[in-house]
Amino acid sequence: MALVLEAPEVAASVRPGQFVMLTAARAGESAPALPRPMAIYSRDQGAGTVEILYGVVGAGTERLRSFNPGEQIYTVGPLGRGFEVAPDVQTVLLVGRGIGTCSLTTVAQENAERGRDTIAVTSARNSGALIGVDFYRKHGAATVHAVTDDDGTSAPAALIASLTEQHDEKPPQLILTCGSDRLTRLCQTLSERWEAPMQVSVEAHMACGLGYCHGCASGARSQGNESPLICADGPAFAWRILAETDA
Amino acid sequence: MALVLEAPEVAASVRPGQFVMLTAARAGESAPALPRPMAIYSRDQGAGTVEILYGVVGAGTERLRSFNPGEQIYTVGPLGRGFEVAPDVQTVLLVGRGIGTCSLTTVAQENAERGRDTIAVTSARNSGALIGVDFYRKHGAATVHAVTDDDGTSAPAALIASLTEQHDEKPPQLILTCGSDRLTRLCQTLSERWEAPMQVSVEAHMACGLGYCHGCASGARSQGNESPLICADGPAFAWRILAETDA
Amino acid sequence: MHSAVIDSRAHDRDNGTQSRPDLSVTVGDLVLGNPVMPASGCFGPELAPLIPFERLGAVVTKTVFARRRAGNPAHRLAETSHGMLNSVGIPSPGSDGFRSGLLRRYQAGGTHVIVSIGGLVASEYYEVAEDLADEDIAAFEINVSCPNLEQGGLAIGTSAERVAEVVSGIKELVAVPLFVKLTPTVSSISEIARAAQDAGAAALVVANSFSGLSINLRNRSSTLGTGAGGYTGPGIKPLALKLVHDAAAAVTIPVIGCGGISTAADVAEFMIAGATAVQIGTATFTRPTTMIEVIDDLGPLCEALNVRNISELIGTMDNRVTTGLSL
Amino acid sequence: MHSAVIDSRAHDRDNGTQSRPDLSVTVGDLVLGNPVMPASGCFGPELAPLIPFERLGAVVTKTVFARRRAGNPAHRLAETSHGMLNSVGIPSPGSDGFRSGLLRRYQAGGTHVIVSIGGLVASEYYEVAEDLADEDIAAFEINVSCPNLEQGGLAIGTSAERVAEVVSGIKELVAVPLFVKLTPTVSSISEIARAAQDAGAAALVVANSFSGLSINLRNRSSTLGTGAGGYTGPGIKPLALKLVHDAAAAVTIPVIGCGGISTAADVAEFMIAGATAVQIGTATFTRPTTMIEVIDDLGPLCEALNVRNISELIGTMDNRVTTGLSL
Ligand SMILES: Cc1cc2nc3c(=O)[nH]c(=O)nc-3n(C[C@H](O)[C@H](O)[C@H](O)COP(=O)(O)OP(=O)(O)OC[C@H]3O[C@@H](n4cnc5c(N)ncnc54)[C@H](O)[C@@H]3O)c2cc1C
Ligand SMILES: Cc1cc2nc3c(=O)[nH]c(=O)nc-3n(C[C@H](O)[C@H](O)[C@H](O)COP(=O)(O)OP(=O)(O)OC[C@H]3O[C@@H](n4cnc5c(N)ncnc54)[C@H](O)[C@@H]3O)c2cc1C
Ligand SMILES: Cc1cc2nc3c(=O)[nH]c(=O)nc-3n(C[C@H](O)[C@H](O)[C@H](O)COP(=O)(O)O)c2cc1C
Ligand SMILES: Cc1cc2nc3c(=O)[nH]c(=O)nc-3n(C[C@H](O)[C@H](O)[C@H](O)COP(=O)(O)O)c2cc1C
Ligand code: FES
Ligand code: FES
Repeated sequence: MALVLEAPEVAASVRPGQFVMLTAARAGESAPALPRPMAIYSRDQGAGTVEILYGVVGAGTERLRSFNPGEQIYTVGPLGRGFEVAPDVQTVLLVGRGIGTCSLTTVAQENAERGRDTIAVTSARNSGALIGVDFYRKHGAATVHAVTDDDGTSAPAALIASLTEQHDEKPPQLILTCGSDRLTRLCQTLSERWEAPMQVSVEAHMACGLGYCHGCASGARSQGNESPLICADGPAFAWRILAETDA
Repeated sequence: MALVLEAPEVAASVRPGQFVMLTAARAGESAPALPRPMAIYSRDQGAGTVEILYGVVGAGTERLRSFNPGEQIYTVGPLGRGFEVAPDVQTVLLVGRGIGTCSLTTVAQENAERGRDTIAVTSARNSGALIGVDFYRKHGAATVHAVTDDDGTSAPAALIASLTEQHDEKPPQLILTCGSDRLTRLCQTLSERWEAPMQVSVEAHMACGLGYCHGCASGARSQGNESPLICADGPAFAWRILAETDA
Repeated sequence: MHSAVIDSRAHDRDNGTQSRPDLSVTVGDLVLGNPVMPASGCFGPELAPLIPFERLGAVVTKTVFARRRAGNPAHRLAETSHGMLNSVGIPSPGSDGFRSGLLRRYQAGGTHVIVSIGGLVASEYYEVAEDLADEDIAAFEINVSCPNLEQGGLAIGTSAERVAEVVSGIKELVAVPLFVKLTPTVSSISEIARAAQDAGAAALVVANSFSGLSINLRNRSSTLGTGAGGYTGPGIKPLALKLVHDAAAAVTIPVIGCGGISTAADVAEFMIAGATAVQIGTATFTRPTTMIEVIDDLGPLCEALNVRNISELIGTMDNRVTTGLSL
Repeated sequence: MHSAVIDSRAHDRDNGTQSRPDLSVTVGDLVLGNPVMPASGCFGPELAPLIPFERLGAVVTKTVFARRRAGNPAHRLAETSHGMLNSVGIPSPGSDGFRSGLLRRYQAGGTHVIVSIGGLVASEYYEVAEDLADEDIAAFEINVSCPNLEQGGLAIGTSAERVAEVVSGIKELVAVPLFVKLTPTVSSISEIARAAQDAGAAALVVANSFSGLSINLRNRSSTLGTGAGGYTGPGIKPLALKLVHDAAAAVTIPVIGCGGISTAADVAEFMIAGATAVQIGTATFTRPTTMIEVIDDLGPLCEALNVRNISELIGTMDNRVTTGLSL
């Protein structure tokens, strides 16, 4: 499902990897109580719009689906810290799985604008569930690896083989991933192999999205210290930080 | 607002003054928690349908309005004890106010079927809110008094004057009323004047409509004895019973 | 009365599968065909035209007092956005009136009859229990949430000592198994649950309605005739589930869950939290056939949850903290 | 951070009427511009781009502990059909970290700052109160619902004696007015309310979140990392309203209502039940501008209810039984 929001301020200022909080309850309604964090799939600064893709999973997205064109939807954003692309990066590898790809697509959009190259991997259960293939192509991705469970191409061994074969010669300088623990581990392998830093966008249940409710942290990092807030310190993290946290 | 329900069993068996419980929550929903009692405005035994009229007041009727033609609505009925018309009654006076008129209209329908005469009073704030005028005429009412607050005709003094003037000569043998305490008192005066028994249909907040939740009773009648259950012992009561209860 | 349910849901279920999951559960000495029974006060023989009683795990009567009671003034019911409030006040025909009237109609239903009993003083509980002890009754459900006149109106159920006193008092007098329906508004349900068990309860029902209030802004009065009332329905489910979990963890006797249940998934949640069976109240008002629909849905749900016997769910809540790789 | 609220509701209200109802209320020595303030833990300086803080009656900080705390493992949040559950576990920067960081940002907001304080043992309450006593703070809100290590994890707020002890202990040490935020899961809120008043509380906040549970059927575990959590939001409104009514009837100090409030009508209900002011928690998550919208709606609501000063509503609930002629 897709929502195109007329949101000029968001479209103008959103950085790749940031998100918005969408309130699925209409004015006057009190349920669903919590707004839903949603990545920006694409933005059109000229038109002042941003596009959100979502899969219908539970009460929140079920409700989102009921919104009609022209209706107002309570939206706060852009929020969070997005991906950081150092000035000297020329090629970025994007590795997304399922709906997680939505956090990566605006990186390709920005790459195109800034003359950087994109290598994209989009993975899904089957070809019908693949997200972003056309979008990546349209936004100038040098290579798009569309892999699925159905044809076996998404299996880590197969995928790593084809990625190393194609890109070992001229590897990317940055790896960004979202949507799958298995792919995160695969990216870690590639990150070590290519000595390319890696960033991961992670999900968490959120209430405020702004950093005051402390609902999105995963607990303690070290004695008495709270782990990072996914909404405000992330959702994009350098892999190193994550690894420390995962204790 | 009107709802026409395809409900052959209800249409075949409902007696004037009975009601149904309509569940405004759709299957799988838990709110509104309580079903709503609704009078049968008219029935068409041939078509197997009954018609319900309602005013949008709160959450329940707000929700009823959202049902679309063809949708199923959870309905239990017919319920309660309706009006009792003794065999020797030839003329019935029906006195309804606002939506309360909906409890009386099927009496006129039955009167027409059984060759009894109907005198109808329908009262409302203004002419736009009047209910049943055409219905009563169509179902052979001898006289239809349509009275409103706007033109002053609904004022008890004015109404009693015009009713006694027109019907003192050949008064009705039964008076049925619903929808207004003021009209109930007016009917009481007429009942005494004409020595015609009187029945009132009363409302109460209901949960079961069947007689087991005891939610619709008004409290104690005499020491230790519960007052009648509106849903099962009524909603139509002989005026005498009500007067006793009102302690 | 003729009753027509204009809704296909209750009727066109698939009941023709081969080896269906076993829905039976055991509460003390009682074997129930399935874990679903009505909550006291939210059910009556008047439902017979709509519900095949023999399909229910058991039926539970409205609370019976020794003496006749008229109940509270109107309004006795109010809807809230997430449930309802009631201040019915437990009108009762008294034990004599109950025995000769309603009890016979419950007994005709073809399933276990659990009789809820109450009292305004401890001795009234003993009286009603003795009055009905020789009847064909599967269990007494002791409603300890009645306002107690000896305690300034506070329910017996708010004190472990008084619960123990009333339960053991009844136990001395009658041989009928005793279920104790606990009061939810307490600081520690575990303490009261243990007290009831130690006093001889065969099972616990957790819990009763919660004390709530709603106000009509126009006349600045309670929407109920008596001020506050019992809050029930979906809004209390998370509260009741927590109480069930805590009570079940505190005792070895079976716990019957009650509060906000309206679906088969709710039943599974309560059983996983520790309940052996459940009671459904408010949801029967919303749709009188709810209990039957829930029972129909339990089989497929067991299959989806991979259990052959529904009793395999009881008390299997896993409290391990789940942390994934991505934090 | 750039924030865009794409919803006209918060902006295009009519604010240009002539003699508007007076929304101010007095809580102890504190005069609030209007009765609306955030609930602890459901608000932060991070909201500044979305909410003009100076329009709030006051701001309330998340509970501060004397020492740094990390909080609970994930998941810390779960939605229910009528509200939410949280087990955030009150992470805290400790009083030093708070003073040098968050406190300054709250103080920049231009309205009263109420600092919520907590502790795992009684002495921690004393410590944090003393640490912050010299700051420019309108009041301390004592959160007595923290699990107390000296009482086997049971909250201080469940015992009148322990509440009295902690409140009078703090009172001896600091001059800052003390609000006491009561725990809802008690048999008699009146008793605890009186104990807090007698120990020197300037006002009460009624109440905190309710203990609740929800279960994920797929893995049979709590939807929260720690098992049970605090149930908040619209589903608890009838419960909180009843507690406010009872607490206000038991004391002479002001009561601040809290629990499930999301509209101006809710505010009026709580004030009629006895509250002098209110706190809004979960509804701020649903729509961050809720408090401002509610404040905007209070004027017109006062007019509809025929009061010139909103304080005329306080404690005016009419408990007379309403019986009409037709029964
Ligand atoms: C930074 C970020 C970006 C996201 N971007 C997208 C996107 O572009 N498209 C999309 O479809 N989804 C996205 N999600 C997940 C989205 O917020 C929903 O939670 C998810 O779609 C679940 O659907 P639901 O709300 O209908 O589920 P429900 O069952 O209604 O959710 C119940 C509760 O669990 C929480 N929850 C459930 N699943 C998740 C999850 N995976 N992540 C976080 N919270 C969850 C919900 O927020 C809610 O509080 C994103 C999440 C985060 C944190
Ligand atoms: C026997 C009987 C017949 C009725 N027939 C009709 C009819 O034909 N058309 C019609 O529009 N209404 C009828 N009503 C009233 C109807 O049941 C609704 O309660 C009323 O329309 C209020 O609307 P609501 O449910 O949207 O109000 P809400 O504000 O949603 O109601 C809240 C609660 O109050 C109860 N309640 C509110 N007003 C009344 C009332 N006047 N009577 C009983 N309960 C009430 C509701 O049942 C519900 O429990 C009848 C009531 C009874 C008892
Ligand atoms: C109208 C009504 C009447 C009730 N009467 C009784 C009663 O007589 N005895 C009792 O123990 N509980 C009584 N209850 C409480 C229910 O048995 C049940 O504990 C409560 O409603 C919670 O379950 P629910 O959320 O499924 O309704 C009554 C509840 C309602 C709504
Ligand atoms: C995420 C979250 C965090 C909370 N943190 C605190 C806290 O630190 N201290 C406290 O006293 N109450 C805390 N509360 C409880 C709220 O202050 C409030 O009492 C409760 O949410 C009920 O109000 P509501 O229904 O308007 O949310 C918290 C509630 C939530 C939902
Ligand atoms: S979602 Fe509230 S702090 Fe992150
Ligand atoms: S509505 Fe249940 S007894 Fe009348």
